[in-house]
Amino acid sequence: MIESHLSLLMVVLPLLAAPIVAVLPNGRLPWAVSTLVSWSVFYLAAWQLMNVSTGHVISYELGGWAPPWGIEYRIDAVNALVALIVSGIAALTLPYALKSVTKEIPQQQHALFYAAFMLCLTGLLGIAQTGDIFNLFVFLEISSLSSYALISLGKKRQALTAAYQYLIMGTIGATFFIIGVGLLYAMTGTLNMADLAQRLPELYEHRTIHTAFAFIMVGFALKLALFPLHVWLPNAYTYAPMVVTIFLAATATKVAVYVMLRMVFTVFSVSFIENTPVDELFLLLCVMGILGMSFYAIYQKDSKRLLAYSSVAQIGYMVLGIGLGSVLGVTATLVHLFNHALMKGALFMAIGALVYRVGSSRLEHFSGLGKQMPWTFAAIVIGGLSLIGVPGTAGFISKWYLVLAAIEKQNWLIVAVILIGSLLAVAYVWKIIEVLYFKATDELEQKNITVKEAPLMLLIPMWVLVLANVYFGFNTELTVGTVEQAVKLLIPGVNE
Amino acid sequence: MIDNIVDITLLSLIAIHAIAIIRMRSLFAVVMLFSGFSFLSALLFIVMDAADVAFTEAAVGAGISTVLMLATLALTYTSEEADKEEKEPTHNPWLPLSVVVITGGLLIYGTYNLPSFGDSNAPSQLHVAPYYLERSLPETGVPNVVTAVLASYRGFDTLGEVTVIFTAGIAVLLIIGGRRRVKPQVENRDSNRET
Amino acid sequence: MMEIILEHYNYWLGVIIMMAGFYTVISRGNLVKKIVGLNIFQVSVFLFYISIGNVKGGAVPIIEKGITLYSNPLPHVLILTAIVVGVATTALGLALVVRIKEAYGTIEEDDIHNQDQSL
Amino acid sequence: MKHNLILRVVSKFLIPLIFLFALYVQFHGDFGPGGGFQAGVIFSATIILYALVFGVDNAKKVIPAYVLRLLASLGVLIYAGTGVVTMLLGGNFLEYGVLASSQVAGQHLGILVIELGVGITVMSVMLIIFFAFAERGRPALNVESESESELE
Amino acid sequence: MISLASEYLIILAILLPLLASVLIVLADKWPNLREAITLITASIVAMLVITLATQVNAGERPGFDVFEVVPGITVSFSIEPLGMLFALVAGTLWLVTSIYAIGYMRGHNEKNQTRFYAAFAIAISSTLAAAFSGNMFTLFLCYEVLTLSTYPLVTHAGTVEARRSGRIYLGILLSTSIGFQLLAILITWSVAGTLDFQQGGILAGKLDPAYAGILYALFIFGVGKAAIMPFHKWLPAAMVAPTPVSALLHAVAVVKTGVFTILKVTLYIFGSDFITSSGASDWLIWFAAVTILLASLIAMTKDNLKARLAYSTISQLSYIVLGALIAVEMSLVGASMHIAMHAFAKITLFFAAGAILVAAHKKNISDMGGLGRAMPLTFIAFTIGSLSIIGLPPFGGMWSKWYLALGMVQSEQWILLAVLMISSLLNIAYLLPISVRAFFAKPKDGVLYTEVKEAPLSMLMAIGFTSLACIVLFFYPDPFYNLAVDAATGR
Repeated sequence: MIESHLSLLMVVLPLLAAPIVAVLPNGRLPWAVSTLVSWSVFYLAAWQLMNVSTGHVISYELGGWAPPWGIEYRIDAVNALVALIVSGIAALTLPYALKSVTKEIPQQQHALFYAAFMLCLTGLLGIAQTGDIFNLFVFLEISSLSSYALISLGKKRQALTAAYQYLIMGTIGATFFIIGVGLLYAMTGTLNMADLAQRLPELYEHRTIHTAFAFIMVGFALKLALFPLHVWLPNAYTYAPMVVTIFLAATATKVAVYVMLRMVFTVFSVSFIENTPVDELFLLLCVMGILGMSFYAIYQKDSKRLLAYSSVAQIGYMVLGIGLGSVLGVTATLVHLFNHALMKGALFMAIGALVYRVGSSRLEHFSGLGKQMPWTFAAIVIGGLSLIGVPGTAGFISKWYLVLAAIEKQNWLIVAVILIGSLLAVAYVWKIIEVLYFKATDELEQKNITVKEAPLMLLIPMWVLVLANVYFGFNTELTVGTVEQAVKLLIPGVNE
Repeated sequence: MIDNIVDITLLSLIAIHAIAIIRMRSLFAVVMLFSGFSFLSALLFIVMDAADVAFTEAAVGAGISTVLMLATLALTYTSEEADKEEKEPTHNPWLPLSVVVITGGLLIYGTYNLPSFGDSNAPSQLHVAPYYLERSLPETGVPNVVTAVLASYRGFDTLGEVTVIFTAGIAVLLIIGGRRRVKPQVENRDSNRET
Repeated sequence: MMEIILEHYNYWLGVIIMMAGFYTVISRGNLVKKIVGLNIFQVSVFLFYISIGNVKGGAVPIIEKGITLYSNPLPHVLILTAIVVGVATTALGLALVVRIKEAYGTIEEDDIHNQDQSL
Repeated sequence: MKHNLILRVVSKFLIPLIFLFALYVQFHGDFGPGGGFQAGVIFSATIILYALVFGVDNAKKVIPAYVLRLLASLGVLIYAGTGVVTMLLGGNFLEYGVLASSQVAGQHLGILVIELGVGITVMSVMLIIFFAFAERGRPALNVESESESELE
Repeated sequence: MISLASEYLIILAILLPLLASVLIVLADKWPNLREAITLITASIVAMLVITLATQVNAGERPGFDVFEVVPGITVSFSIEPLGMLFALVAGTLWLVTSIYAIGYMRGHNEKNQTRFYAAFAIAISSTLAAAFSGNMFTLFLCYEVLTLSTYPLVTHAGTVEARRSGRIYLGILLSTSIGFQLLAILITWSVAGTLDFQQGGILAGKLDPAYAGILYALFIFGVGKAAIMPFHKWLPAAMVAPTPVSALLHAVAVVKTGVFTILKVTLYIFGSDFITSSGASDWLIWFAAVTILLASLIAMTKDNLKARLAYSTISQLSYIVLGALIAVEMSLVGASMHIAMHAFAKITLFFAAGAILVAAHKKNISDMGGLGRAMPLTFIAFTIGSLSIIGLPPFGGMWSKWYLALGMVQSEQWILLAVLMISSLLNIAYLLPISVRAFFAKPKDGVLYTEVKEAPLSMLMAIGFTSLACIVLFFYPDPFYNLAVDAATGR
C-alpha cells in the first residue's frame, strides 16, 4: 500500500513544488527547491523500479475509486523505467541549470522558469505513471504547455516562432489523440487502459476501432516527431535555452515513444497491429527518417541543430522496434529509449558547456576548443561514439538488439538501414569532433585560445551521463534486465 | 423530431460560421464570427443536455478567448495599419485540402457504424456512465453528477486541469510578463547573420 | 440510408466543422487566424464528444426525483477539462503571437520566413 | 472611457451583483450547473470590467500582480494539499471520504474545498493573462543592456 | 596455480600500457620522465609476453571472463598459440619502437609528443587485448578501440592533409567494421548462439554452406585493417603519421590485427575444415591474389619511400590473408609465421626510412642517390629488410613464404603459386633498386653528402636490433614456428 502512495507522490511532489517555486523570490532559492524535489523524485523512481522489476504491478486508485470508475495509476516495469529516465535526467539537468540558466535567462524570470520546469516534469511523469488515457491527455497538455513556454525563452527571436510552430503541431497532435480516445470511448464506454485492453479484442474488426487507432498513432507520431511529422523538432531544439534542449531532448520524445508502446501493445495488441498495415507503415517511415535525417544532420552548421536532426533519426530507431513488433524489437526500442536519453543528454550537456564559454552553438565557433576544454571534448567524443554505436558504449547495446531483431525477421533492408544509419552517424559526429580537435585555421583561433574549461557545475552532471554511457555499454543488467521484464508484460505469452 | 430539427439548424449555422471564418479575411470579423461560433455551440450543448459544458463554453469561448483575441489584434495591428486584414493566402491549397479531405474521410468512415446518435443502448451509455448516475448521489451526496464526477471520481483530472491553467498563467508571465522591452529587432538582425 | 444519415448527421456535421477548423490551421498563414482555426477544431471535437454522450429524451445529468433517463455525464466532464486546456493553449499561443509581432513586425508566416531566410 | 460618468455609476452597481452571482455559481455547483471554474471566470470578469472602466492601474491597485501570483499558486496548493491531507488521514490521494466522519460529509467538504481552489486559481490566472496583455500594449520602456535584446 | 599467475600476466600486459598512458599525460611537463615511463612499461610488457610465450609453448592455455555484457556475450580473454605469436611480435617490437621513437621525435622535434606517446600506449594495449581476446565480441571491441586510438597518431601533424587522411582512415576502417564485420558477427551470433573462439569453429553444421561464402566475405571485407583491395586506401593515407607510427602500427600492430582477425575467424569461427569443405573462400582468394600483384605494381610507381613501403605492406598482408583463405595446414603455418617475419622486416625498412628522414630530410627515393655512403649502417639494414621481405635465405622472411608455397602445393593451387613467385620478383623490383641507388648511384645534383651523418644512436640501435632479428629468425625461427604449428594444427 505504502509504496503505491510513493508512486503517486512522484507526480504530486513536483506538482506541489511548481506553485511554491513560482512565488519564491528570484535568485538561487527556486533552483535549490526544484533541485531538491527532482532528486527526491529520482530516488522515488529508482525505488519504484526496484519494486516492479520483479514483475509485480503497482495499482493505485486515485480518490479511492476503483477503476474503471476512478482514475488508476498502474505501474509496471515499463512505466517505472520511463519514469526513472525522466526523473534521472531532471535530477542531472537541474544542477547543470544553475550556471547555464543564470547565463541565458534574465534574473527576474528565474522563479517562473523553474516553476515551468517543475510543471514540465510533472506532466511527463504523469504521462508515464497513469493508467487512464484521458488523464494521460491532461498531463500531456501540462508538459506541452510548459515546454512551449520554456522553448520560447531562447535568446534568438526564432525561439518564438519555433515555440509557436511546436504549439500548433503539438495541439493538433493532442487533438487527434482525443478524437481517437473519443472513438474508443464511444465503442467501449471506458477510459481505463487495462479495461480497454479487456474490451477491445472482440471489436478488433470494427472500423471505428481502426480509425481510433489511426488517430491516436498520428497524434503521437506528431508528439514524438516521427518523420515526416518532425518539422517542429529541429527548430525547437536549436533555439530553446540550453537546459531546456537537454531536458526535452532526453525525455519528452522518449515519453511519447513510451505512450506509443503502451497504446500498441497494452491497449491494443500485437495480434491487432498484425492485421493492420501499421507496422509496415512504421518501418517505411523509420527507414526514410533514419536515412534522410542522418543525411540532413551531416550538412548542419549549428551543433544543436545537427544533434536535433540526429534525434529525429534516432527516434526512427526506436519506432523501428515497435514496427518489427517482436520481442526482440520491443526490447531494442526500450533499451534504445534508455540509452538514447543517456547519450543525447551527455552530448547536449557538452554542447551546452561549449555554448556557455563561447556563447554560440555554431560549429565554426568551436574550432580548436578541444585543447582548451579537454573534459568537455572527451565527453563529446564518448557521447558521439555511443551515438554511433561503437562497442563498449551504451549505443552499441541498442544497435545490437535492433539488428538482431531485424535479422530475426529476416528483414535485410532494415539491417542495412540500421548499419548505414550508424555510418552516417560517424560522419556527423566526426564533423563536430574534428572541429573541436584541430586548431582553427582562421582568426577565430586567437579568440578561442583564451577559453577556459567549463565550470564544474556543468562538468559533473555531464560526466555522470558520459560514464553512464560507458557503464551501460558493459553492464546491461539494469537496462536489458528490466526491459526483458517489461517486454513480458507488453507482449504476454512469450517467456524469453 | 423537433430537437432533431433544432439540432440540425444549429449545427448548420455553426458550420456556416466555420466556413465563413475560413473565407473571411478581416481578422476583426473573424474573431467576432468565432465568438458567435462559440455561442452557438454553447446553445447546441444545452440542446444536448450538457448544461455545465454550455455554461463553460459560453464563458470561455465567447468570453475569454474572444477578449484575448481582440487584445492580440489590438497589440499586433498598430493604428497605422488601417484594416486588420490577413494576407491573401499565397500557397496553393491542394496539399492542406487533401490532408483535410483524407482526415475527414477517415472520420466519416470511422463514425459510419458508430451507434446511432442519442442511442441509450450504446456501449458508452452502458459501461461506466450508469454507475455514476446511480451511485454518485449516495456516494458523494452531490446531485449534479457532472460535478460529482469532475470533483471526485475523476478529481485527479481536475487537479490536472487546474495545473494546466496555472501553467498557462506561468507561461504567459514568462512570455509577455511585465512591460515590453525595447524592441530587440536591430540587435536581432546582425545576431541572426550567423544563423 | 436515410436513417443512417439521421442517426449520424450529428457526427458528420461535426466532422465537417472539425475539418473546417483543421483546414484553417494548416492552410492559413496568419498566426492569429491559425489560433482561431485551432479553437474551431477543438470545439468541434467537443461537439463530437457531447454527441456521443447524448441520450435521446435524456435529461441534464442532475439527479432529480422522477427523472429516470439522463445524458451521459462522463463526456461532459471530459469536455469541461478539455475546454480549459483549450483556452490555456489559446492564451499561450496568442501571447507568443504578440511577442512574434514585436520581434518581426509581422504576424504573417511567409514574411517571418522570408525575414529569417534573408539574414 | 475613463470619464464616462454613466458607465462608472452603472458598473459600480453591476460589479457587486456579478460578484454575488459568481459566489452563487461557486458554491451552488453541487446542485446546479457551474462550479469553481465558471465562478472563477466570472470573478475575473468583474475585475476586468472594473479595469476597463476605471483603468488597469486602478484595477491593479485592487489586486496587485504579486497577489495574483500568490493566489494562483494558492489555488493549486489548496487542491493538491487536500489530496495530501486525505493521504495523511489514511485515505488515498483525493479520497475525500476520510475528511469527515461520514463518507458523504467528507465528499461534500472535499468537493467544496477543491472547487474553491479551482475558483481561486482560475480567477487569478485569468487576471494575470488579461493584465499581461494589457500591460504589453503600453509604449515600450527603454532598457539598454536588457538580456533579452543582447544576443550571442 | 600457475595458470592463475599467467592470467594475472595477461591482465598486466593489457592494463600496464593503459596506466602508462595516464602517467604519460601527467608527466607532460617532464619529457625525460615521460620517455622513461614509456621505456619501463615497454620493457615490462616485453618481459610479460615472453614469459607468457614460454608458458604457452609449455602447453598452457590460460583464459578467463571479465564480465558479461549481454546475456551470453562476455568480455573474455584467453590465449592460444596464434594470439600468443601476435602478442609476442607486438609486445617485443613496442620496446624497440619506443627506443627508436624517442630518437625520432626529438631529432625531428615533433609537437604534442605527450599526446603521441599516450595514444601510442593505448594502441599497444588494445593490440595486446585483441591478441588475447577470447571471443569475437572482445576482439571486435579491441579492434574498434585500436582504430580510434590511432586516429590522433595518424592526424598528428594536424595539417589539412593530415585531416583528410584522418577522414579516409576512420571512414574506411569504421565503415567496413560497422557495415560488414558487425553484421557478420551478429549473423554468426544469431546462427551459432555464441561468439567464443573454439577449435574447429562454431559455425560448422549450424550454417548452411551455401551462405558460408557470403558470411565469410562479410568478415574478410569487414576487416578493413587487412587492407584487401578495394578497401586498402586507408593505409597509404595513414603514412602522413610520424614514422614510428607507420613502423609499429602500420607495419605491425594495426595491419596485423587485421590479418590476425581474419586468421582467428578462419580457425576458430569457421574452422579450416568447414572453409575448405564449404568452398566459402573459393572466389575470395582471387581478391587476395589480385591485391598481392596490383599492390606490388603500384608500389613500383611510388617515388615517396613511405608510400612505396605502404603498398608493399598491402601486398604482403594479402599473403597472410591468402594463407588463411586456402586454409590448409601448411598455408596456415605460413600465414601465421608471416605475421612475425614480415613484421620484423617491414619495421626495419620503416625505421630506415625514418632515419633517412631525420638525418638527411629525404622523403623521395629519387633523391637518395649516393646517400648510402653517407649513412651506410642505415642502408645496410634497409637492404637486409628488403631481402627478408623478398624471402631470400639467410633471412627469416624465407620461412613464411616457404610454408605458404607448401600450402599452395598441398592444396594444388598452382595459379596462386605462380602469383606468389611473380610477386616475389616484383618485390625485388621495387625494393632492391633503393639500396642500389643509395650505394652506387650519384646524387641528383652531383654534390656528395658530406654533411649528412647517421641518425641518432637510439634509432640506430633499434634498426640494428630488428635487422639482426631478420637474420637470427632464419637460423632460429622456432619460437614463432612452434606457435604457428600449434595454431594451425590446433594443438
